[in-house]
Amino acid sequence: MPDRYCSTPDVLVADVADGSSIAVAPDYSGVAIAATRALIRKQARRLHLIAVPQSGLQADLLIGAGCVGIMECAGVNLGEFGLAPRFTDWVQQGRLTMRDATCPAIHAGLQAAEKGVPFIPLRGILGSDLLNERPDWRVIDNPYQHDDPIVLIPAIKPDVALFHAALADRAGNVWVGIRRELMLMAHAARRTLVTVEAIHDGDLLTDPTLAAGTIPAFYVSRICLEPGGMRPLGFSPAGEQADAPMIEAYVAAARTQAGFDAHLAEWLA
Amino acid sequence: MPDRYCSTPDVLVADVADGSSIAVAPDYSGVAIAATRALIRKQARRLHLIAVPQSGLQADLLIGAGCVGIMECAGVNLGEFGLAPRFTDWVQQGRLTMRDATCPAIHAGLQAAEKGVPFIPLRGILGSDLLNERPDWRVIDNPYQHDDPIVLIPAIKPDVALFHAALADRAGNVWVGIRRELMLMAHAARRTLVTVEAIHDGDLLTDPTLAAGTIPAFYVSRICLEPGGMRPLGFSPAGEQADAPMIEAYVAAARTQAGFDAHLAEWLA
Amino acid sequence: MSGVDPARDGYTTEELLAIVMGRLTTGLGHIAVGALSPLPAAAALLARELSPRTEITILGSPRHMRFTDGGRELFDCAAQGRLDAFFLSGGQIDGQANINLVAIGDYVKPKRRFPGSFGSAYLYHLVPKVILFRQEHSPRVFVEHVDFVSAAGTSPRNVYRPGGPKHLVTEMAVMDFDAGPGRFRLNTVQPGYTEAELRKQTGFTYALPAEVRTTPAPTAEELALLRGPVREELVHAYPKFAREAYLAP
Amino acid sequence: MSGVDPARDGYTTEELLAIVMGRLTTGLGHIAVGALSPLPAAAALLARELSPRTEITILGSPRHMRFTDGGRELFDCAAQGRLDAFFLSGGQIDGQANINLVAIGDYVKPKRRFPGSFGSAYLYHLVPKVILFRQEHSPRVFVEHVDFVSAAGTSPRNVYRPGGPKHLVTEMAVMDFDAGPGRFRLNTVQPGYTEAELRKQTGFTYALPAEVRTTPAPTAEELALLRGPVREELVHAYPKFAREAYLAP
Repeated sequence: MPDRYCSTPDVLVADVADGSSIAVAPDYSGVAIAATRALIRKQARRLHLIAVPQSGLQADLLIGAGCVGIMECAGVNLGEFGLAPRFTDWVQQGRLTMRDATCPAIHAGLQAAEKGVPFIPLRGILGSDLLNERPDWRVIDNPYQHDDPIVLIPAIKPDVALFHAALADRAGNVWVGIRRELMLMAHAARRTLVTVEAIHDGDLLTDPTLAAGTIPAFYVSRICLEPGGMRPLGFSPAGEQADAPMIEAYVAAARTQAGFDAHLAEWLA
Repeated sequence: MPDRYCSTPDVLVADVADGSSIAVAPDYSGVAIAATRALIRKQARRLHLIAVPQSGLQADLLIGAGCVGIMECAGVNLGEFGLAPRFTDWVQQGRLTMRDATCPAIHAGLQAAEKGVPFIPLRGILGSDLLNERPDWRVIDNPYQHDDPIVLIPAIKPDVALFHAALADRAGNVWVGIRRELMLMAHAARRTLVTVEAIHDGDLLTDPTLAAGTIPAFYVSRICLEPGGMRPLGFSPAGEQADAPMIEAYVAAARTQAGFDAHLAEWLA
Repeated sequence: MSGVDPARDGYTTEELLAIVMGRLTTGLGHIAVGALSPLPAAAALLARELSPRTEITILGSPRHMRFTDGGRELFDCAAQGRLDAFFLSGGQIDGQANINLVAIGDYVKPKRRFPGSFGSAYLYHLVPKVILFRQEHSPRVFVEHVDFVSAAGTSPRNVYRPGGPKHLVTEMAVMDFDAGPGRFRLNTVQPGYTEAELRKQTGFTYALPAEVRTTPAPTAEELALLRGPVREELVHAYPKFAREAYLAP
Repeated sequence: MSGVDPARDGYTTEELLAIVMGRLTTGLGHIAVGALSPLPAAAALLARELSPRTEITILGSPRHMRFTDGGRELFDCAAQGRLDAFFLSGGQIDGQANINLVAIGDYVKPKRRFPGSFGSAYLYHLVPKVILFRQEHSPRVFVEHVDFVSAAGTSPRNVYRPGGPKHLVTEMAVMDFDAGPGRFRLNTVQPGYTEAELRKQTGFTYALPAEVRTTPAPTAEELALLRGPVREELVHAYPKFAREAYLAP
């Protein structure tokens, strides 16, 4: 295998510097939980976590473990399992710098980075207090129409895109299927780190059906084969359901920081 | 089959009104030549042809047949077969209103329409005489950086997107594989008309590999099963090569308008 | 949550709310439902049963998503005008239909933090028929002014806004929103409630119709659809909810 | 076009040009070639043979395209800084490295219409190493000022421009472009030509090196690669060209 393959998630994230901005996937897409554990193990600090556009367990784990300095997102919760306890607690204690967004603004910011342009305009948003908290979102007059204010979203260029995908081939191409937000993240980010369920024999790009859902290798920095790398979250391409008892146990434990710490220690062991 | 299926390319394009803007695919993608013949047969007039981002035989046929009023493109030629003779002649006679562009500007304009925003900024272009001929391309100061001029490209929202694709299923989903410019066209256009090589049994969207290259039916207005609908151009998803002798015969005939007219009459018969 | 309300005649509050929202969206072209919205999802599924040409999208349910262009496609779709209805909720909702999904108290160190605005700040402006839904009807939720405007109920005239709030559905009432005066007007009170009770539980003032009517009870057909095909589909989107909380057995 | 030039020692002009451009791009990360550019494509394939970590993209050749995001991806890639070299040509090229791919004469009713600007107006600004290539070296092509600027050779200081022209390769010369003064400087004359002949065929003035040298002739290794693996690959991208016009048999 070429040298972009890593033996463990710990090697995969070894170079992620404190203070890096990291784009991560939403729970319905490809969340790299095993790699998240590796970030916690290496005691990453002051991460600027960018949820694309929302996060759940992954953000809650990183926040509770003290890895996150800035949380940029359209929302954080645990889906059917309710509020994200550490996120909620840390924000309420004023321990987390929030950069609240709305879903399409995060997609648009990444698209601006993908296109190498400084901003992309977006409809809506006007009148929202989000504009007060996001001085980087500017309101200009649409040059194409008289008296038509419109919001500009600046490019979001993450240092790292981190996600879990179904397949990679030996050349380093990564198959994400319809989960195109993962491709967008890879296009926009400086470096892309991926855990995968399985290795595909052959070239993903020479099969015309697989190619349609493939991120070409030249966007991908490192890959780690890590089957189940999304557990306890579900992974729909693999038909895997979320491990509900495990998430419920997490929610119960993480109600307090002490409970979270104990749960995490056990989980990392 | 549901009612979006048409029996012939003539039915497919029957509703295309004179003066419509029509986005068409480049020769390396999915060019609907059979449907182009149908447009010529119905004597379409004053079309605003938008090449995404360039065109070849299709534009030359429509121009020579008198169907085109405005030609918006980054370029028109016949690839390895040289200049597009009717395009060249009509422009040199001042009979065609040109709206010259550069490839990424056409993609960006369609992306702006896809996002429902009035414009998208684009790097480059400054200093090009294209800006003189495109008053709709505005130069503004980047609000995020002092003294940084940048070009704005307004949204391109075609009345019609017209192309040829490999597969459609009975629900009206259309598979385009890696030819995502076709998907972009469908997202951006008001109506989308498609000819396809073959009908796929089953639902393209329930197969996770095929879904990754599929345009969902709700973007697709009409479909016509027309195997070889791209001939004499090649169609790489079907492994079909361009019919070189036929194109060479076209080039030879179309050197003059009279030669073109005779060739066309024979070809339409 | 799952029992038949004794004040009602053979249906639960959840069933009533799903049916009311289904009625409000029947006949539309494309109805989308955000993640974590089981009752709106049931409503959309019901609307599809009642008007088979209706397309529905339920975020987070692979079976009910026809998107192939990543997370942005729903939002692009809305801006293209290809989405007719969406459901939004709020930790707080005020009399001008502003919704708060962010926080109570100070933004930087709030008394209470909610998950976040998600797509609300955008979809509220672009989807023609937005239905506000919050089951709990209390002065804690329905306030005079929200602490944080995630998405604004109304906009100045010069703001491009093809969409906006049209109705509010709660366990106590169905209201209509009139963007002109920027104010809710009572449509019906839910069976079992009076307008006086409603007023007490609502922290903002609203306009009254000439005569206060009660929401028509679910029909046998509506209930049969909800308990049959809708429930069967909902299991794919909300297994936990459909199992534990949704309907009378 | 396909014979061995009698003035040259066992190689064709086409082979020389492909090898010269291959040398100029060897060792780069990602070289892209537009459609209808068989000699630049041969050059990129040669550069990959000489530096195996080099990625190449040949537009229009499915075998040499690793893109999966549609026609826009090449351009997005360039703006992301993931493209190191590209080749451009022109119906006219002037002394400030402006290129004209649109028309000679009036824009609305030109004396001669070319196909169009394609990606030039954009890639010329964003790709660090743009190599201008035009086989024909005549005053008809190399003019003092182009009639229409498809893409500008230089930009004012305040214009964001990580890329631009670096070299010009023709059948008569290899020139370097110096963005400072905005002027070409002769690097080498091609074997068989003198600087005096070159000057007569060039409609703009250019700077001269201290000593006028001749381009080193292709090595045996370069020719072997070009005639072996490069030719084999090129057939996939340019069947007609590789068959009819490319190399000595």
